[in-house]
Amino acid sequence: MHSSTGRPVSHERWRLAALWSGLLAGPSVALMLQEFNYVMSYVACETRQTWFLHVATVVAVAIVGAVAVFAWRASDGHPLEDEHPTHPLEDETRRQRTRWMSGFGVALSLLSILVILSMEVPVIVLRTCQ
Amino acid sequence: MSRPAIDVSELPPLAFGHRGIVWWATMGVIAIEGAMFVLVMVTYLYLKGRSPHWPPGFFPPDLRWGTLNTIVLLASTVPNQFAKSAAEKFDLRGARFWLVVALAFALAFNIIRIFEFRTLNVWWDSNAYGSVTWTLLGLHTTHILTDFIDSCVLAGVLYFGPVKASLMVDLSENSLYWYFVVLAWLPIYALIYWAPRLA
Amino acid sequence: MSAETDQLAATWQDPPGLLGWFSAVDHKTIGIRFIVTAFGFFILGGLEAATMRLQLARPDNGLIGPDLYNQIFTMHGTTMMFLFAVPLVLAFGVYFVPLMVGARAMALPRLLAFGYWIYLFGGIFLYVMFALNIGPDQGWFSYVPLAGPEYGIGKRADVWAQLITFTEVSGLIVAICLVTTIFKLRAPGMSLNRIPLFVWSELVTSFMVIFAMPSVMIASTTLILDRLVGTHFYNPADGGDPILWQHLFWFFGHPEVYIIFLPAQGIMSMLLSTFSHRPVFGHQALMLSLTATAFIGFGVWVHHMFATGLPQLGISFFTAASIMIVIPTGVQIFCWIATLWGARIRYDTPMLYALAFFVIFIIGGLTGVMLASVPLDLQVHDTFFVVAHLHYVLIGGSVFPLLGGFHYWFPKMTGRMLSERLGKIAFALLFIGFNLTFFPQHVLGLHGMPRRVYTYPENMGWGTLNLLASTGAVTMFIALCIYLANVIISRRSGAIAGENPWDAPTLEWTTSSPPPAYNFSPLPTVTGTDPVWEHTDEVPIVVGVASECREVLVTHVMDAEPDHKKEWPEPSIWPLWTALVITGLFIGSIFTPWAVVVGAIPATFAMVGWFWPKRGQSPEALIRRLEAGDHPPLEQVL
Amino acid sequence: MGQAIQSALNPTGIQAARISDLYWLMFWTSTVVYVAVLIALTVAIWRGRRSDAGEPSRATAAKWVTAATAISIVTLIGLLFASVATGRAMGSLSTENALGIEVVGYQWWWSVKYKNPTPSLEVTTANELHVPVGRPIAISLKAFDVIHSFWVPNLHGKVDLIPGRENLITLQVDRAGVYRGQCAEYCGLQHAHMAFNIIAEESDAFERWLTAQRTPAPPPSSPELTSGLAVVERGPCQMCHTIRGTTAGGRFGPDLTHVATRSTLASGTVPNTPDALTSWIKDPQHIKPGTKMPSTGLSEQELQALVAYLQTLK
Repeated sequence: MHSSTGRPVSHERWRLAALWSGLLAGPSVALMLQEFNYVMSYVACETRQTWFLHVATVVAVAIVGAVAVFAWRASDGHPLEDEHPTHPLEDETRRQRTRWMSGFGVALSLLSILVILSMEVPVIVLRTCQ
Repeated sequence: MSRPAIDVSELPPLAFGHRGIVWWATMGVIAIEGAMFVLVMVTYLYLKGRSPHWPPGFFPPDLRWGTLNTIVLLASTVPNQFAKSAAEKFDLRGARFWLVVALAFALAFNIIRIFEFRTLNVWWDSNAYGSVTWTLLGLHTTHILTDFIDSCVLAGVLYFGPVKASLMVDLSENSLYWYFVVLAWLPIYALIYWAPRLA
Repeated sequence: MSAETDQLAATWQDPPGLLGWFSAVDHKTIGIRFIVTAFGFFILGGLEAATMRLQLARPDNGLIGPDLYNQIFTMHGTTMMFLFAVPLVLAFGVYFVPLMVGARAMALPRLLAFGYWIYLFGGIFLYVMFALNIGPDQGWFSYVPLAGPEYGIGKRADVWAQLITFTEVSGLIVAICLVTTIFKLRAPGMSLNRIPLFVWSELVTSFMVIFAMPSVMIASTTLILDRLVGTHFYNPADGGDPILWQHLFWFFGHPEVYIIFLPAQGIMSMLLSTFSHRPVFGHQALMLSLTATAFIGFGVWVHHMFATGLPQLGISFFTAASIMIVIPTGVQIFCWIATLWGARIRYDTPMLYALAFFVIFIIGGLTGVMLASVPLDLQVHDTFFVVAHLHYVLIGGSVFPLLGGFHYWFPKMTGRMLSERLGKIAFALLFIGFNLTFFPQHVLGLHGMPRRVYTYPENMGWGTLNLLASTGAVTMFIALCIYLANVIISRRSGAIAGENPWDAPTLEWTTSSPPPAYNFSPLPTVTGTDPVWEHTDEVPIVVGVASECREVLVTHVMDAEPDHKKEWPEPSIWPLWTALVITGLFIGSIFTPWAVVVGAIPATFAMVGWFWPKRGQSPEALIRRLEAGDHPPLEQVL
Repeated sequence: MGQAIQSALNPTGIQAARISDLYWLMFWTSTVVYVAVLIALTVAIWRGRRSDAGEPSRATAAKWVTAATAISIVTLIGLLFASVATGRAMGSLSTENALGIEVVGYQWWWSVKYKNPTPSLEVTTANELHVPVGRPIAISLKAFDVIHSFWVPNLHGKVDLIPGRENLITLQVDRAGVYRGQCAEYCGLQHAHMAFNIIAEESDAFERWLTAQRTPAPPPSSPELTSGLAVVERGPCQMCHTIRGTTAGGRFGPDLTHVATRSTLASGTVPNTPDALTSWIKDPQHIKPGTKMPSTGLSEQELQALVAYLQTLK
């Protein structure tokens, strides 16, 4: 399936992936980090070390940050022309929706980064076994 | 009638995959059941984490039947795939043939499952390890049985009617659900059969 | 046009007669049933609350003994959570989502009908058991081992566990129907970004249901297994752990709060926008807030378990998430204030409920921050402070908007307006009564009064504030009676509403009140978030959907371009039969595990009856047709 | 609120004081936020009454919403820090030289054991803790049947007693006095009547008390008291209760060796007076419906002798 603009479909797939991961990845990573931290807090107490918790935070921020950039960049470029043109307003609709998803992804990722960083606070302040 | 209009009279009456309604309903069920599988698996790991020995005081389940069943289940995806693509090509003859083959696999799987239960080497009321192992296997069996019955009904309709072309969508999504049950089995298999050995 | 609407009405109407009544699949019919049933349980739960408040009105009171009191507070919590709040927030979705997205019907209508029957039967089952003095008495949270085989005597805990199964099955089904409807049946042009906020809130709520409720299903199932067949999930003597229960329960239990809360936020946006007659400020920010809350809502459950002695570092991650979840809620409130800024507001009753939200809910939100803190929670956890907090959140944050929403949508559902006079009296009494009831409970909790006590000694000095709270409860009760009277009176003799009595912006107000069985004719398209306010005449309509059979336009997920037209299921009695059989299975399984095996046989038959096609052609005929190429071209279908 | 002997807002120990400080910080922050939001709402509505007030531009509104959000984020992170820092401070109470006590929760009473490396010096009592002022106390918490929660608001937050687990609460009393605690986790029928007292006294008074508790029950000194003891030893009492120095060694009910020194009966349900004791033994189900203590069906004479004997257990 090729679009009439000649833009390869694979590019379009990437854009879709970027937009959807913007919607889903940030908070999912934050939640996964939380479960990881929770489980590893037992290890932290046993070994009296917390470096892996810091590393996890950095990795999580990096992933979500990358997703944010990814989503941000998906907002530019022109949408595909419709395969079944039935609606005169569809082009504008698509453009708006793409921008919206992109902005949504960026904002949600930023909020997720905030949540991730907030979970660093106890690691810094608390002792390993309390 | 001066308002502009979008004429949809030429649109097709059905669609496969994520364009269709049935696909979304199936995905909804898969999400729910998937969450349940994950939660029972987490429960397994939680209880394992609280026990100094695993399995506590029992031999691990015998590998033989479980592994055989894993192979049967993986092999069953082949007839399911044929059934799915036949359905999507509106090849009703092919679809029902492959559905019956898939059913044969499912039946074999269910029979072997009985042996699996018998070689778990623990009862559900022995201790928490037994409870969660039985529940995990039981939950998966329920899904296999449900989908088996579901497929039987579908086969019955395909052979005895009345039928409509939209049935092909149901058939296609039925295979999708089967893939889910197969995929879900792999981590469950790893937990039931290998977690007690590696611990 | 008229011939077409007649035809449409004939096609889409639920069948007549008693059998027809039981076969109904119209989402509006089912929605009303859900709403009425949920309010019915609200009355029962309210009566239970009133009884508790009477018992606590003075110290050492002997009105009801501990056994009945414990059953009543368990019934109150269980009823309000599982039989009132969740069904009601989803019920509004069932009725209004298809209308707000401009669809002709709801997706999976028979499944929806089944979901209703299961909910109804589950609720009846609980109350019959309660009447037989087998009502659950271990709290709506059912902690083991108190609810376990050793200490949960009789069948009481089993009744609770099976009620959970009923309501979760129902909730999950409705969630699937809503998600599918919202993703696939939106009017052309309603791309994701133009989804009305109430619909969006129902969407994220449905996803929360899908991922949260399995947890309590697993919890209640394993509980019943422990009780019935001797498994040891929660028995510490044999490798089980009572804390496991708390994890599973609260992994559901806290998202549950947001399941109740988020749709009410959707209603808030609708109300504020309509009565200030402006598009809501920050549509995207509000969607974002709903979504973020739904996600983070899955990362806060351990804050119910701070006192269990888990390591402080581990539980503090949940403090962090519980505090951060305030941000999206804050953004919502700021956007709403910006919406109201300088607007010409009409103070009709629904708007009063919306404004009361700010006054009440924000207190609940702020005490929520306190509860998120581990040290502070250790003091106030399981005290009346928490009782106050949760009622400020759930009543202020959810029930007030829901009651306002009911006021707002009543004309759409019935064609008649509710009385403004009675409505405002009820509102004022409810507002005063609510604060009178629950504000003192903050103080009581800080001064050491624990929850779930059936009485307290006089020398503790808790008497005055408790009496005040009980007075407030009576006031609330009177207020709700007036509200109910208003509904009954106005249903018969209220002013005729017309299509759009509030001049509201969303699609449900473009069809008649009450809407016809087919919802819209012609089917609408949209170009923005507030279609009524956006030059309706230039926006195209949809033509070419059949009126002589149940044909529904299915659209794409993201931009809602028309995709195909699917034939919709006819009304059917089979969902009812299936629900009856499954009800028998669930109830029987309390007494013997064999009920599951035996019950599975009629259940299978019922489902075969349900799914077996009633019309069509013989397989051989279809094969001939298909081989002759008489099917939609493949490139259109795939 | 009475004498505030069960109040989180009247802290008399360092742990409760820290929590109380955090509470007031959050309380005042919340008050400011609440007032600010309601003022903003009022102004928003008020402006609509003026005819010249139009809709603010999207940009202006967005600016204000962003600013409010930023302030919220900063405030919330500040509160998060305050909360976690309080948690850290509370964990810093040293348990060296701490008094070790073990509390076991039963439906619906508390067993209290003063630990000692020498088993014969251990002391078991019920529903009443005596503690020295100014010395850390480490209480290990266990449950016999269902989950309970140990809570003395004047001294600390609550910690659960969970079957199959052992929890620890460390606290310190800084002001002598009698404080009341109560089970805070719903534990069945008589959850409402599962209270206890903590009596904080200077350390020499505490040591005197502890020494006295170590002695076995005094032998009966009159025929009536002897028959009272006989009721204990031959009747149903000894199946559940222990009285050190007698043959009564039951484990399911409170230790009664020094029951007469305690101020309440039935876990804080009634004051410990001879009359209350009599009616409690006669018909416990009337005073505390559902209690595990059965009605014993003693004759009036036996009852009198028993109560007289129990009064001597000082």
